[in-house]
Amino acid sequence: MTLDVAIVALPLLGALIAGIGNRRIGDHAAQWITSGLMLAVMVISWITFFDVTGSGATRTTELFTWFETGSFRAAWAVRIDQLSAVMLIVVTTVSAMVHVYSIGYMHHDKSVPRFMAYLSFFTFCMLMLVTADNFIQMFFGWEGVGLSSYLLIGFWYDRPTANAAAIKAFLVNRVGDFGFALGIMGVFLVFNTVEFKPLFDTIIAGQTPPTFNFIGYEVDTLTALCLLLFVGAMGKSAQLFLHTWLPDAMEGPTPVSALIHAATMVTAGVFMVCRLSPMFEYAPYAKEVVTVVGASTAFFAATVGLTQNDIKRVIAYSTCSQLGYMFFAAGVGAYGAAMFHLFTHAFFKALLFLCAGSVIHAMSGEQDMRKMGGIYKLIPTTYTLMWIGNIALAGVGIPGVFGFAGFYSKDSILESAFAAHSSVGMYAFWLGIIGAVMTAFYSWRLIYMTFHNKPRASHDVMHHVHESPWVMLAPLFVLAAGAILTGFVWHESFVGSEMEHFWGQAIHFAATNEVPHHAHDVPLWVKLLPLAAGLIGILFATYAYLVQKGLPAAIANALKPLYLMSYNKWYFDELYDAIFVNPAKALGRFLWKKGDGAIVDGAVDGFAWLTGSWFAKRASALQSGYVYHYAFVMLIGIVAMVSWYIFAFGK
Amino acid sequence: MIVETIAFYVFAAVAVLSALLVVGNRNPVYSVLFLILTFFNVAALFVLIGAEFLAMMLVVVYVGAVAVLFLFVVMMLDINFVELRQGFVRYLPVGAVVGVILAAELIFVMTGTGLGTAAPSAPTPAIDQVTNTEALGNIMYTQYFYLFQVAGLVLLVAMMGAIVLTHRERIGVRRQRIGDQVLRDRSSVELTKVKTGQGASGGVK
Amino acid sequence: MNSFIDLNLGLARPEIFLAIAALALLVIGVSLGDRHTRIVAWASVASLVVAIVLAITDSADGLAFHGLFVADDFARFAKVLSFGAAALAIIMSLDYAEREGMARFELPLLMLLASLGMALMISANDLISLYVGLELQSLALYVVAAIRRDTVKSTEAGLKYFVLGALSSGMLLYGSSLIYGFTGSTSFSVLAASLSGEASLGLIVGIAFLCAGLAFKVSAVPFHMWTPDVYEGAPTPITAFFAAAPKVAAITLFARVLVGPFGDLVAQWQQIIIFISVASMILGAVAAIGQKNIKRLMAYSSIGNVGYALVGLASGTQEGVSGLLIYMSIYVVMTIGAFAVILAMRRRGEAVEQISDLAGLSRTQPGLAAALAIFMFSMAGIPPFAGFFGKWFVFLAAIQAGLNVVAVIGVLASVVSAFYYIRIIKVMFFDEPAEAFDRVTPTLRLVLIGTVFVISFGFIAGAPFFDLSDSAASVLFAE
Amino acid sequence: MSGSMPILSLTTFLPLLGAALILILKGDAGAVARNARYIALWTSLITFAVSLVIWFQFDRSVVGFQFVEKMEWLPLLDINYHMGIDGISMTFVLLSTLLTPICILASWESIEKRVKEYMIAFLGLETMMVGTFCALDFVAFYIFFEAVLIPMYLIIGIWGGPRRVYSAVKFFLYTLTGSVLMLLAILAMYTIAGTTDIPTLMGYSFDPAIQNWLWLALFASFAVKVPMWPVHTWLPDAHVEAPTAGSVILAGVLLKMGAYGFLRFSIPMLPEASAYFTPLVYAMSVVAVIYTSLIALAQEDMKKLIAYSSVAHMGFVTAGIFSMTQQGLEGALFQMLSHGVVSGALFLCVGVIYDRLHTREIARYGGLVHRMPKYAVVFMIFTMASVGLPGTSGFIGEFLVMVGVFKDNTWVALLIATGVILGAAYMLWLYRRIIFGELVKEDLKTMLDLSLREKVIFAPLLLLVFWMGIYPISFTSIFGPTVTDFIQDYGPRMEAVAGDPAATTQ
Amino acid sequence: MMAIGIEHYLTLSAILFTIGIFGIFLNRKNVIIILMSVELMLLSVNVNLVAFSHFLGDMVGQVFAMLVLTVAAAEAAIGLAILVVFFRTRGSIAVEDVNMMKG
Repeated sequence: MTLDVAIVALPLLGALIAGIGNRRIGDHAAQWITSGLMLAVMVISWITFFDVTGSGATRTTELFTWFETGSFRAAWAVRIDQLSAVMLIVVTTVSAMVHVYSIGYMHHDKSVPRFMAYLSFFTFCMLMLVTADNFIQMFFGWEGVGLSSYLLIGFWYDRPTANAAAIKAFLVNRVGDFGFALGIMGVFLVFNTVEFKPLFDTIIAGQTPPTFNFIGYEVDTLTALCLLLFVGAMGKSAQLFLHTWLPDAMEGPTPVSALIHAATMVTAGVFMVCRLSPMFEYAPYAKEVVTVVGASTAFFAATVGLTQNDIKRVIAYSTCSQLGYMFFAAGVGAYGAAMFHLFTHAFFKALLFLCAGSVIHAMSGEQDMRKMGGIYKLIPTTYTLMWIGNIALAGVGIPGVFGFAGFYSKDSILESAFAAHSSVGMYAFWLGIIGAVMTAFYSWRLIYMTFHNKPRASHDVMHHVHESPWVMLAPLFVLAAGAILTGFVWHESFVGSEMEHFWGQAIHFAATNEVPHHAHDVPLWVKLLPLAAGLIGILFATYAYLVQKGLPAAIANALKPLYLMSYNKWYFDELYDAIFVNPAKALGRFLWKKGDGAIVDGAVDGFAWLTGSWFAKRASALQSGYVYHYAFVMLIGIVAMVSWYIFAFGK
Repeated sequence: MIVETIAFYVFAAVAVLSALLVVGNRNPVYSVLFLILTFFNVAALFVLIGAEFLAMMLVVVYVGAVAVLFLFVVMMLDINFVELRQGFVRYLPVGAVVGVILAAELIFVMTGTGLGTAAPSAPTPAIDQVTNTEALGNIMYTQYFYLFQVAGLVLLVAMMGAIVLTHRERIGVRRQRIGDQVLRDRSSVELTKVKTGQGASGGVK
Repeated sequence: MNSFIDLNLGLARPEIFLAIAALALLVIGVSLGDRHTRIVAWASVASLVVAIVLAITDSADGLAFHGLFVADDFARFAKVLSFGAAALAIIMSLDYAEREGMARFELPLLMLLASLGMALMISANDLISLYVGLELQSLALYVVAAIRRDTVKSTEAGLKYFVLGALSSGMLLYGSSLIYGFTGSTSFSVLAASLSGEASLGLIVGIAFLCAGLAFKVSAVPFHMWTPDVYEGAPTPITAFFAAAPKVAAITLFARVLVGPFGDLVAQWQQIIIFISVASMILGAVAAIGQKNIKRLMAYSSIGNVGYALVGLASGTQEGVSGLLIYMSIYVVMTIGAFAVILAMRRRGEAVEQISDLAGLSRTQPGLAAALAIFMFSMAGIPPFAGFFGKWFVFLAAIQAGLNVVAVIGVLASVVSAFYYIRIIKVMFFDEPAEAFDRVTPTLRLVLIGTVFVISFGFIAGAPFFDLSDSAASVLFAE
Repeated sequence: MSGSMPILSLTTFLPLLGAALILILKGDAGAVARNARYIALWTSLITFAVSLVIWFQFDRSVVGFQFVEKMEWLPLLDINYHMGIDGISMTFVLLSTLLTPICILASWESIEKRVKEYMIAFLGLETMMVGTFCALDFVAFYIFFEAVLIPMYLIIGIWGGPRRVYSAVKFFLYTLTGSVLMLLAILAMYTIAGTTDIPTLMGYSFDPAIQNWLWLALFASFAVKVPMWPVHTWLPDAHVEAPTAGSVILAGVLLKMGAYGFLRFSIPMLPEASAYFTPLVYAMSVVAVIYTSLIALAQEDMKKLIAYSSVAHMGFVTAGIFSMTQQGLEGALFQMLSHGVVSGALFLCVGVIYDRLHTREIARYGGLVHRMPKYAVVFMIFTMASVGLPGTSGFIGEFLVMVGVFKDNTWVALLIATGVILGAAYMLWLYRRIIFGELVKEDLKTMLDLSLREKVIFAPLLLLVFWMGIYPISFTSIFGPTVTDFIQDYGPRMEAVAGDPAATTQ
Repeated sequence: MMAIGIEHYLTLSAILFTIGIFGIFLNRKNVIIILMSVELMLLSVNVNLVAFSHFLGDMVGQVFAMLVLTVAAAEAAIGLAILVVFFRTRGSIAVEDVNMMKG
C-alpha cells in the first residue's frame, strides 16, 4: 500500500528537506514544509485508522530486505494493524500539532530548520517503530527515537545542563536497549526468527521450547525473554529505576517535551508490551513483574510530582506516573486499557505540556512556578486549556454520562487491576488509587501556583505577559478536543463491548486471561473510587493553595524527611552517581593509569628496560676493554664446556 | 727402563717447575730464561720418545730464535717492570681455581681414555731402518708437501707483517744512494792532488 | 704416491693462482713503492675475480694434495662468497686508505693472502691443513688490524686480536691433538670413515676445544670478546673485511669439520653449537642496545648474526647447512653494504663513527639513509628484504630438526635486536639533521647500489641461489 | 575463473609503480611535493578503479577463491606466488583501495614536509595491505603482513606527533614480537604439511597435540595486530602520534589484518585448537570491550579515546569470529568493514580540527558547532555510527556479532553488550565536549568549516555508512556463502572438541 | 716404579697447558708474559702430538708438531711486532692500559 509507505516516508522527506536545506531554504519554508507534510500524514493516518479498525485486516508492505544472514532475516516493512493504527493516529496527530505549535513557539530561535528537521525525523523513527513487523526494525525505531530525543533535548547546545540531560537520556535508554537487544537475541536463539508473525504463530500454537540456557541457567523461555524485552520498555518509558532521564529531558524545548516525552516516545514501551501480548500472555511471572514495576512507578512518580517546583518537571513526573498506570494495566492483561490510556493520555498530556509551554512563552522563558502566579487573567485561553488538560488527567467525569478522556481510561485501568484478583493486582489497584489522589493534588497545585495568587515574577516579566499567537493556540484546541472527547467516543471500542472486534488479531489474549471481561463486573465502589480519589486531591489542593496558604509549608516542615525524599526524587540521581557513574569514571581512570599504564605498559617497558638497559649494561660492562678479562671469559667458556661433557658423558 | 723413568720424571719436574716460574716471576727477563729452560727439558723429553728431530728444532727454533726474540723485545722496550707486577695476587685465587679444575679435568680425560684405532697413514719406521729425521723428511716433502708450502706462505705473511708494522722510513736520515753518487755530475767537484803534509787548503786557488 | 699427478693440482687452481698472484704482486709492489698502491690493489681485486671465475668454472670434485685438500661444491660456494667479500673490502679500502694516509701496497696483499688462507680453510680436509690455513688467515688479519700503526686504536685492536687469537689457536691445537690422539688420524676422510655413534670422552673434549677455537674465529659467545674492540679499533674497511670474509670461511669450516668427520657424533657436538648459538643470539641482541659507536654496534650485530647462522648448523641437517650458507651469503652482502655506508660517514674529510652522527641523514643524503635503512630492516629480518629469507631458512631447519626452543629464543632475540636496528633508522629518519656528510665516492656508490639491489630484490629471483646452496650443502651429507 | 588480466597483481603492485614514479621526481622542492601529491592521488584512484572491477566481476554465488593467479617462485620449497580472493578477503581489498586515496587527500595540506617520502610510504603501504589480503601462500602473506611495518614505522616516526619515536618503536616491536612467533608457526606447519599453500593448508588436519602450540603462535601475532587486550597498549600510542592518515589506515585496515588472520589461518587450519581456545578468546574479547571502554571514558585526548574505542570494537570482532555462527562471523566481517570506515572517518574528523588548532586535547575545544555546523553534522553521523545506532553501518556488525555470540555463549553476549552502553557514553561525552557548549575560547572563534577537499573526503564515507547501514545485503551477500561454507567445513571439527551442539546451528 | 706410558706425557702436557692458562690470569698487566704463556700452551700441544705420534706409531703427529713449531714462530714474530708498535704509540705494554675501547 503506497499510502502506508507514505505515512512513514513523508516525515523522513520533511526531515531531509529541512535538514539538508537548512539555512538555504530558510525558516519559513522549513516550518511550513514539515508541518504541511505532517498534517498530510495525519490525515492519511486517520483514514488508515478507520480503514483498519473497520475492516480488521492486518497488512504488511515489505520494502526491501535489510538483514539476511542465515535465518536471521528482517525487512524494512510497514505493518498496519489495529495496534499500529492507534499508534499512528496518536503519533501523527500529536506530532502535527506540535509541528504547527512550534512555528509559533520557536520563531525566535536561530536554528528553526534544524528543529523542524529533528521533529520530523523523530516522527519518522516513531512511525518506523510502530509499523515494524520484526524486532530489528522496531529496534531501529527504538534507537532512532532515542537519537531524536537526544538531539532535541540537547537542542540548545549552549546549555551545559541540556547537554548533560541529552547524554543522560541517551545512556539510560541504552541501558534499556541493552535488555531489549538481549531479548531480541534470545528470541532469535529460541525461535530462530525475529519476525513477529512466525514468532507469534509459534507461541500461540504452543510450540515454545519450555526453557533455554541463559548465562548458565536453564530459564523459562518466555519469562526470561519477556523480562529482557521489558527492560527495554522500562528504559524507553521511564519506569522506576530507569526513569531518571525523563525529568532531566525537560531541558529540551517544550514542544519536544510534549511530543516525545509525553505523548509518543515514552509510550513506546507500553506499545511494545501490547505488541508482544502473545509473548507476555504466556509468561505470567513476567506480567507480574510488569505490574509491580508499573504500579510502583505510578506511585513513586506521583510522590515526587507533589513537591517539584519546575512546571515542566511536575508534568514530567506526572507522565512517568501515568506510564506506570499503563504498564500495570498491561501487566494484569488489560492491554486494551493500557492502549486506551496511552491514547487518551497522549492528547491531554501533550495539551498540558503545550499549555505549560504557552505559560513559559508568556513568562519570557521562566519555568519555576515559585516565580509565577496571578496571571490567569492575562492569558485566559491557556488557563482554560490547562484546566481541561488537568481534568482529563485527574479523570473527572460523571459516571454513566460523560467524562473527560482520563476518566474512562484510568477507571478502566484500575478496574482491570482490581479484576485481576491477584495480590499484584491489588497492589497495583491501591497504589493506583493513592496515585490518583496525588495526581489530582499536584495538578491543581500546578494551576494554583502558576495562575493564581499574587504575581511573584518581576515587574518586567509581568509587563510582557501575553497570550500566545493563534498558531500556538490552534493546536491546543485540537488537543483539547481530544482530551475532552476521545474517552467518551472510543471507550467502548478500546475497552468496552466492541473490544474484541476492535482489536482483532492485533492483541492476543490467552484463554486464561479473564481480566478484560471481569473488569466490567467490578463492585460499584471500585468504579467510583478513582473518581473520588481525584476529587479528594483537587479539594485538598484547593484548600492548601487557595484557602490555607501556609499549609503546604507546614506539612513540609512536619514531615521533613518525607518532604526531602520527595523533593530530591528519592535520591535516585545521587544513588546512581554513587553506584554507576562515578565508579565507572574512577574505574576507567584507574584502568588507564594503573592497568594500561602501570601493569601492561609497565610490564612491557619493564621488560624493555631489563633487556635494553639492565642486561645491556651488564653485557657492556663485561666488555671491560681488558684483554685478560676477555681471555678469562673464553677460558671460563671452555672449562664450562669441558665440564659439561665430562659430567654428561663421563660415565 | 729405570733410567728412562727417572729421566722422564726429572725432566718433567724441571719443565713444570720452570714453566711455573715463567708465569710467576717478577722479572720478564727471568721469565724468558725460564721459558728457555722449559724448552730444553721438553726437548729432552722428546729425545726420550724418539723424536730427535723435533727436539732439535725446539732448541734451535725456540731457544735460538723465539726466546731470543722475546729477550730482545723485553730489553728493547724500556719498561717499568715493578709497576707491571702490581695486582699480581688479586687474580691468583680465581686463576688457581679455574686452572686446577681444568687440569683435573684434562688429566681425568687423558688418563681415562684409550688411544685411537685408525690405521696410521704414515707409520713410524723402526729406528734401525731409518732415522727419525729421515722418516720425517720422507713424508714432509711428499705426502705433506702441501703443508710445507703453506707454512712457507705463513712465514711470508709473518715477515711482511713484521716489516709493515715496524719498519719505518726515517725522515732526515742520510742514506747512501750509490747510484746517485756514481752518476753525480763531475762539474760540481774539483779533484785536486794533495801533496803529503801540505793539506787540502793549500791547493785552493 | 709420490708422483706429481697424485697431487691433483688442478683442483686447487684458485688457490694456486692466488698464491702466485700474491707473490708476483709483492714483487711488483716492492718495486713500484707505496705511491702505486692503487695498481696493486686493483690487481689484487682482479686476482680475486679471476680466482672466483676459476672456482666457478671448475666443477670437478675430489681430493688434492694426498687428501689434505678437498674441492667440492660446498667449498666453491664458500670461496666465491669470501673472495667476493674480500674483493669488495679491498675496493672499499682504496679511498679510505688514501685519505687516512695508510695507503700501503702491503695492505691489499695481506688481504689477498688472508683470502688465500680462507680458501685453504674452506678446502681443508685434514686437521693440519685446517690449522695452517687458519693461521695463514689469522696472521694476515692480525697485521691488517694493526695496520694503522701510528694510532692507538688500531694497534690496540691488533694487540687484542692477536693475544686472544693466539690463545684460541692454542685451544684449537690442543683440541686437534686430542682428536688425533684419541682417533689415530688427522684426516677428515679417515675420521669420517672410522667414527661411529660412540665416542670416547677424550675425543669429545677434543671436539669441544676445536669448537672453541673455531667459535673464536666466527666470534660466537663466549669467544666473542675480541669482536667489539677489534671492530671499533681496526680501520673501517678492514672491519668490513673482518665482518664478512673470515666469518664465511670460519663458519663453513666449522660446518665442514662438524658435519664431515664428526657427522655421526652430531648428538654430542650439537649441544655445544646450540649453546654458543643461543648465547650469541642473546648477547648480540642485548649488548648492542647501549652502543653509541656504529662499528661497535655492527660488531654485536655480527655476533648475533653468527648466532643465527649457527642455528642452521645446530640442526645438523642438510637443510640446516644450506640455511647457514644462505644466511651467511645474505649476511655478507648486508654487512658489506652497511660498512659502505659507514665508510661514507665523513665530514670535511674526517671519518665519524658515532650513531648520533647519522642524525637526520634522510634529509641530507636520502639515498644513503635509504640504503642503510634497507640494510637495517634486512638485518632485523623484516621481509621482503633478503635478511628475512636467511632467518627463514635457518629457523626452518631448526624446526625441522626439532629445535623448537632454540627457534623461539632465536626469534625473540631477533625482536630485541630489531630494537637497535630500528633505532638507527630512527636516528636517520626521525631526528633533526646534523651536518651533512661529504659526497659519497664513486666506488662506494657502486658497492652500495649493488648491495641494495641484491638485498631489496633478491627475493624475486632467489630460487636459483637457494638451489645452489642446497646442492652445496648436500656435499657434506653425501655418504 | 579469472579473466585474462591478473587483476589482483595489478591492484597490488600498481601503487608501487606510482611510488617508483614519485621516487624519480627531481627538481625544486615545491614542484616535487606538488607532483608527488598528484601522482599519489592518481595512482591510488586508478588502483581503486581497478579494484572496482573486482567488485563487479566477483561471483557472489561461488564459494572458494576467485581471480586466482599462480606462479612458481621458490620451487625448491614448493612456495609459490599464489594470489586469489574469496568472500572473506574481497571486501578488505576494496576497503584498502578505497581508504588510500582518501588518506592521500587527507594528507594533502597537513603533510608539509617531506611529501615525496610520505607519498612513497603510503603507496608502498597500500601494496602491502592489498597483498596481505590477496596472498594465498603463507610466505607471501607473511611478507606482505610484515612489510607493512616498514612504511607504518616511518609514517608514525617521521610525520607523527611529539612522542612519535616512542610510539613508532613500540608499534614496531609489539607487532614484530607477535609476527616472529607466527613465523615459527608457519615454519612448523610447513615442516609438517610440506606446503605453505593456504588453500591446501586449510584442508589439512594437523595433529591435535601440536595444534595448540601452533595456534598460540599464530594467536600471538594476530592478537597483537587486532589488538586484543592485554596486548593493545601499542595502539593508543601509535594512533595518538601518527598523522591523521596514518591513524586512518591503522584503524581502517591494519587492525583488520589480525582478525583476517584468525579467519584465514587460525580457524581453518587449526579448528580443534581454535575450539579449545575459544573461551580464552571470549574472555579476552569481553575484557577488551569493557576494560577499554571504561578507559576511553577517562581519556583527555581525542585520538586516544577513539583508539581505545577501536580496541573495544575489535573485541566484538574477535568474539564474533570465535562464536563460529553464521551471524557471528558475518557480523564480525561486517563490523570490520564498518569499523574501517567509521573509525577511519572519526580519525579524519579529529584531523580536521587538528589541522586547524594543532592540538588533540579535548579540553581545548568546545562549542565548535557555532563555527563549524557542517563539521558538527558529519562528526555526529560518524559518532552515531560508532555508537552502533541502527541505520548506520555500526549497528549491523555489532548486532549480528551479539546475536551470533548469544547463540554460542549468553554470558559473553551479555557482557559485550555492556560495551554498547559504555560506547555511547564515551562517544557522546567526547562529542559534547568538542562540539557542544558555548564558544568561549578565542582561537576557536576563527575556525573555518569544512573545505571542499574535506567534504570530498567525507562524502564517500558518509555514503558508505548509510549504505552499509540500510542495505547491508550488498556486503553480506559477498561473504555470506563463504561463511556458510566455512562453518560447514570447520564447525563440526570444532564442535567435536568443544562438545557444544549450538555451534553449528544456523 | 712403573713404566712411562702415554698418560705420563699427557698429564705433563695438561699441566703445562694449565700453567699457560694460569699465566694469563696471573700476569694481567704484562703482555709479554701473556705471550710466553701462549708459547707454553703451544709447547704442551707439541708434547701431546709427539707423545701421541710415538705411542700410535704414526709420524703424522710429528709432522703436525713441526708445523706448530713453525707457525708458532711466525706468530711470535707478528705478536712481538704488534707489541712493538703498540708500545710506540702508547708508551706502555701494561695490559690494563689496553682499554681504549670497551663497552
